[in-house]
Amino acid sequence: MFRRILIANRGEIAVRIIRACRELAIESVAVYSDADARSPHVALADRAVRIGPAPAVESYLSTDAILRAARETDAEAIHPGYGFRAEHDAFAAACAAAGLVFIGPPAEVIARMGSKTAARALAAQAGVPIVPGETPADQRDETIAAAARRLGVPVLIKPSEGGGGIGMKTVRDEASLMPAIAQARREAAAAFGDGSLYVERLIERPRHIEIQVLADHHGGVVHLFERECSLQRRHQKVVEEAPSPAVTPALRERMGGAAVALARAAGYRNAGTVEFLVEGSGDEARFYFLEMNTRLQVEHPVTEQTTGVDLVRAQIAIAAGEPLPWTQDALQQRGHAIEVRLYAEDPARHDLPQAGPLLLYREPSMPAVRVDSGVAEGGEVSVHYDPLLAKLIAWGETRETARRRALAALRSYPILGVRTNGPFLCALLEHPRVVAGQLDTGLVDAERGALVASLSDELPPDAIAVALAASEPATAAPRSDIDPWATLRGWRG
Amino acid sequence: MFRRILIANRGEIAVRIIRACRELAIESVAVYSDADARSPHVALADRAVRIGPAPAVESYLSTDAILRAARETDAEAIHPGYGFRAEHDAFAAACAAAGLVFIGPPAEVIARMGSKTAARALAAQAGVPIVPGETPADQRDETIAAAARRLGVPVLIKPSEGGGGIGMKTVRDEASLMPAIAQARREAAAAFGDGSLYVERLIERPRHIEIQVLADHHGGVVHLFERECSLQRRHQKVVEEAPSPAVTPALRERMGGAAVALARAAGYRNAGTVEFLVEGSGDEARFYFLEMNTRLQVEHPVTEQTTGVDLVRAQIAIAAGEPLPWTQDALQQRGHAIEVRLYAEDPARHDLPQAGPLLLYREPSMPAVRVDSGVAEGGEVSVHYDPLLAKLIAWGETRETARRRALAALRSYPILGVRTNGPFLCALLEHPRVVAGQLDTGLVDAERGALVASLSDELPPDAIAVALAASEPATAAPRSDIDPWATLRGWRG
Amino acid sequence: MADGQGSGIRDPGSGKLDIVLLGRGQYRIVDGSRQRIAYAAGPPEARWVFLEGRVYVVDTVRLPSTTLRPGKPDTTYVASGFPGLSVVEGSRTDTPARTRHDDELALAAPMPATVAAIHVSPGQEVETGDLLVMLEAMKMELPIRAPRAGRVKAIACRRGELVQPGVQLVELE
Amino acid sequence: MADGQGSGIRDPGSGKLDIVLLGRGQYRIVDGSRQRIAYAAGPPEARWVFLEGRVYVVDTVRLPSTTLRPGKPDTTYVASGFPGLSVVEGSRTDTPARTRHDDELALAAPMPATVAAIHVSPGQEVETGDLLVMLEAMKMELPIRAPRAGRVKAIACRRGELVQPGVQLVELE
Repeated sequence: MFRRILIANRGEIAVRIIRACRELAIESVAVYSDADARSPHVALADRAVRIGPAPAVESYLSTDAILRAARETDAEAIHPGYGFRAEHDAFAAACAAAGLVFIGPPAEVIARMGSKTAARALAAQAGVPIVPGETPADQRDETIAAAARRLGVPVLIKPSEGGGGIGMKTVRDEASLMPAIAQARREAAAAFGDGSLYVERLIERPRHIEIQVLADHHGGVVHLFERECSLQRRHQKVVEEAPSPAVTPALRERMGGAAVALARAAGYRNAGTVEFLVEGSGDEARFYFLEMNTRLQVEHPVTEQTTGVDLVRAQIAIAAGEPLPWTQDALQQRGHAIEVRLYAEDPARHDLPQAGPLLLYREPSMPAVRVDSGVAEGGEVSVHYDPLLAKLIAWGETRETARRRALAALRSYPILGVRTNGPFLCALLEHPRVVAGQLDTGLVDAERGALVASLSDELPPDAIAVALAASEPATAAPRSDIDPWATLRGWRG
Repeated sequence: MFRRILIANRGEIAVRIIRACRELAIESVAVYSDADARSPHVALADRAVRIGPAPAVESYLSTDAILRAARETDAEAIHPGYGFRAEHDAFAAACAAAGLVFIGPPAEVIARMGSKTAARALAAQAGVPIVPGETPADQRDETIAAAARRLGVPVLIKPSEGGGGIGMKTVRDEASLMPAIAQARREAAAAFGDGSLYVERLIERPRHIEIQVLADHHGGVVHLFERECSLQRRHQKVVEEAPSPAVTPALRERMGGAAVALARAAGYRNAGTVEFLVEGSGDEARFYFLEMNTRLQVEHPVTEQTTGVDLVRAQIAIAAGEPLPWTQDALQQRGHAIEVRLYAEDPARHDLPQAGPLLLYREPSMPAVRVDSGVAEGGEVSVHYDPLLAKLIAWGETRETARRRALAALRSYPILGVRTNGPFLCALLEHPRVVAGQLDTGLVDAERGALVASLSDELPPDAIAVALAASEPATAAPRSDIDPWATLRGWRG
Repeated sequence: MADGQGSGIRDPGSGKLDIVLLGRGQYRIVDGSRQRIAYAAGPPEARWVFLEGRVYVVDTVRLPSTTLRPGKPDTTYVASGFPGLSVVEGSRTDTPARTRHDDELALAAPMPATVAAIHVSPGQEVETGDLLVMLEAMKMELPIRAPRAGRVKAIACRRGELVQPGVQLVELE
Repeated sequence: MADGQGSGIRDPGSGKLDIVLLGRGQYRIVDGSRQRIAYAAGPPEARWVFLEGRVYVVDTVRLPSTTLRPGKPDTTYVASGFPGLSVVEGSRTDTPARTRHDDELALAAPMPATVAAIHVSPGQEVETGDLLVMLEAMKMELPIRAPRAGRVKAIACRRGELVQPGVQLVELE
């Protein structure tokens, strides 16, 4: 086992990995930019190394700075978390070249699965269903249109490069085809500097369901069942759960088998996720390969809470060369877990990311509720990075119990000083289709207007009364909005 | 299902039950004495009713005050928690007479199992092994000695009434018999006002292992496997775990079967625990009925974390007349859970209970760690009640993972202002016999001297430096030891 | 709205609302025998309040003159410790003290950001929700969308420009 | 004890200990590239410190005169912000600043309590750990045991009496 691991990340995932290291008696090394000098991940690690100024490109994205920190602290391995350099094959290769173990798959596997075309080809080879579609080599508008007509409307036109839903167009009749192609190309060129387009059959009201896999260095590959992540806003997941309300045992076995077959075909190692679009539900549902994420997912805790497997610990053990300790038959789902992602963003203003001080921040502590966070009261949410503050994961014997627990916990989770999507998540968890488990990837965007409207009541008298009580001079002493740093600048070392 | 439940308790267990009610959309009513007006259980409930002054006998033990509160708030059921009136048959009967559902077994079952003699007789009838012993009707010293000689040394002489280990004497040779009887009688008379003695065969270095049972009103009875509670100091449990390192599948089945047989013989309803002394380990171990606790146990979370069953929710559902939702076969243990009890007490001074302000109190928040607590920073630990502050429960795929997690969590759990057994628990969790799972009920008392000695180091320089840093005038603003109440007396309503 | 109606959490005839400080920023609202927990923090002109999963930002400096007035004891809720100050039950039509949702702000950058792309030209007609400008602050894309239908009057930023929060980027007419 | 030895958490040659306030009562101790988190609260004469699962009560009023002195930079650890004040590495023999464990106190009530039973008489010989007096504070039994072997000189309480903390209940000779 490793003696010391450097964590090339920040926020909640860095904290999560530090905790896993501590339990394994492995020393943890945090890295931080100037903007994060006082962040929880820096305080919690056994060592912390400054790697640059606030811009990620000069700190968390800088391979040089990270490898230098690893050398300085004599680290043996690097855990990349998710985001930043986690799916960057050149970073994995640089780690290997520097004699460091990259806790993830080999660089060539990252590269192959990172190319949509290569990943689709490999999936097709491995017998995994894919959504019919292509990136025409000849990129003239007429050729794109011809490809779309061959697939048959409705189709999806999207940039070959980039993501986040930008430039993606749905075409439901052939007459709209040419204008949609032109507009998609303009948006793709503006956003990504590349106007190449891809056409694909549109799966109507699909569910997003993914399979977690683990592969060791001894030929062992298992899957840890599914997570449903259909609740997305503009292609970003906000609520995830396991198991999926749409997946039957037979479908689970087929999807799990497909994911394992793909992982084997790819020569996969460590933890990875095979994402599928699912049409319909039950035994008859059809599923199509979407992409493979060659890293730990944000939503990994719902798998941990239902399978009992610690995925970060498993990643470290696999990277250290240990064989998987379970066969497929030994793994089981128990109960139901729901994760909600708490973002610093304003749902009333198109989810614009928010920055500001965490004047008050108290995590709920209750049975069967887990909070993975990377912030603390008195801290600052900066403009520099992803606005994810924390993830709240509720487990229950049934989906309904987990849902009620998540709601009860959100209502005991005050975050003041920056707007968050907490109130929106409460409203979403009470939406009749969410209650019933009738999910698809369009649900949040379709219902967001109604959900946001339900949040913009006038101020209740109780809130006014509390606001006034807090403002009385007599309460000055316990006020929590005083900046503790301001008073300390004189003496801090 | 009930619309409103009154919780006739305080502290962490009242908080636990309030949370269960909230998830079930049942209104919760807290009761409190003057000493608890600002306690977390009072703040968390939907309603709170003052039931009397600080002394428990005039508040939490007062059947009249509790029933009056239930009437005033229109509660339909009463959850007694543990302690106070939880095993008081007259209280259960008074609830029933007042038309309130008592969330627990019927009064006559509490009465029967509360009598050591009746419970032993019932166990024997049900085919459950008991430790050979008797309370001689003729209580003269000579008759007691004769009974002891019939059983054969080593024997245990103990008061028929009372508990907590007071007046209990171990006799290893017949010569010591008469002086031990005399001393036991003096101590029993002084402590309980009754000098009656009971003699019993001594089980050497036993383990304390108990079986959780649930029985509904429709003939359904299941067990939820075992908890090992051998780590006790002077007969009070401090660390509990599930499963027991000593229990094999065959032994588990025999013990579970015995517990279910006893519950059926007793006409048991709701949650209960059958305690056993276990001699040896593995398939060949022998177990003896000790007593049945007719209520929720302090250590119920280790069962919840390993079986996935919410015992408080199950108690409420059973009381509402619902049938058990599982068969015995559907229940399974997964992984390992360890609970440590955090008491306000000073291990260096014979565990004397401590009272004082919680100047600083921060609960750890990490995956697979649960904290059930009834206190908050700024609160006061009073002299009036049990000094249990909180329970920390760590789960892991293996016992060793759970143990390391419990340790990591205790090291991230600062409690300042009153001494607690936290440091002692850390030392105990690192004791070689605890690491190896070689437990018996004498371990803590035998090792306490060495464990306490390991804690009385001199002050490390880091602690001095932090103490001085905190005392600098520049840090006055963030000091947490200011009494927020003092500044508020002028305006609070 | 009759006494005891409204949010449905009040005892008829009580009329008294006690606010008790529990700990830093944590308050208990006691209304007869019923109660709930709330949290508050922030300066008087933007006091943040958390109440049962909802967040409100209250300007307590301007509040008393607009929404608070001495009330009759049988129809108002008196916050203890503020004698002479009563909170009148709000209604949908006469509540100037709203949380700060200002649609105009939707046309300004929410934080320091770079203009990644401009998707409209002066004179162009836009529908509610149309993408006008794409900003970028480090990893995040911040779309600026039309808060209402209209015609683009002017564009007040350039591609690549670093814009400051609160500065309007597009004018609609 | 050589520099860098001892607790085994220090970089040789560093010698500087930075204490950084993270939040209310929470501190980061930075020692070269290594670090740990500590918590502190309480008045100067009884400052509570939590460090890796251990709790210390430090009298910072009396501390400087007994355990702190200016140190040579290469052999001492300097807490930043306290120029001229250095913390000398302690050892088992020369550390007067101990946590407050006073065995004498073992013969006094730890809190207001009622005397439930007296188990010894004047003149009686007792062994370490023998039960002398049983106190009761509500539900709890508080045994007062002999902190050392000796002979009971006097008993300073009566059965049923309410005793105050700190008052010695039994005298041993």
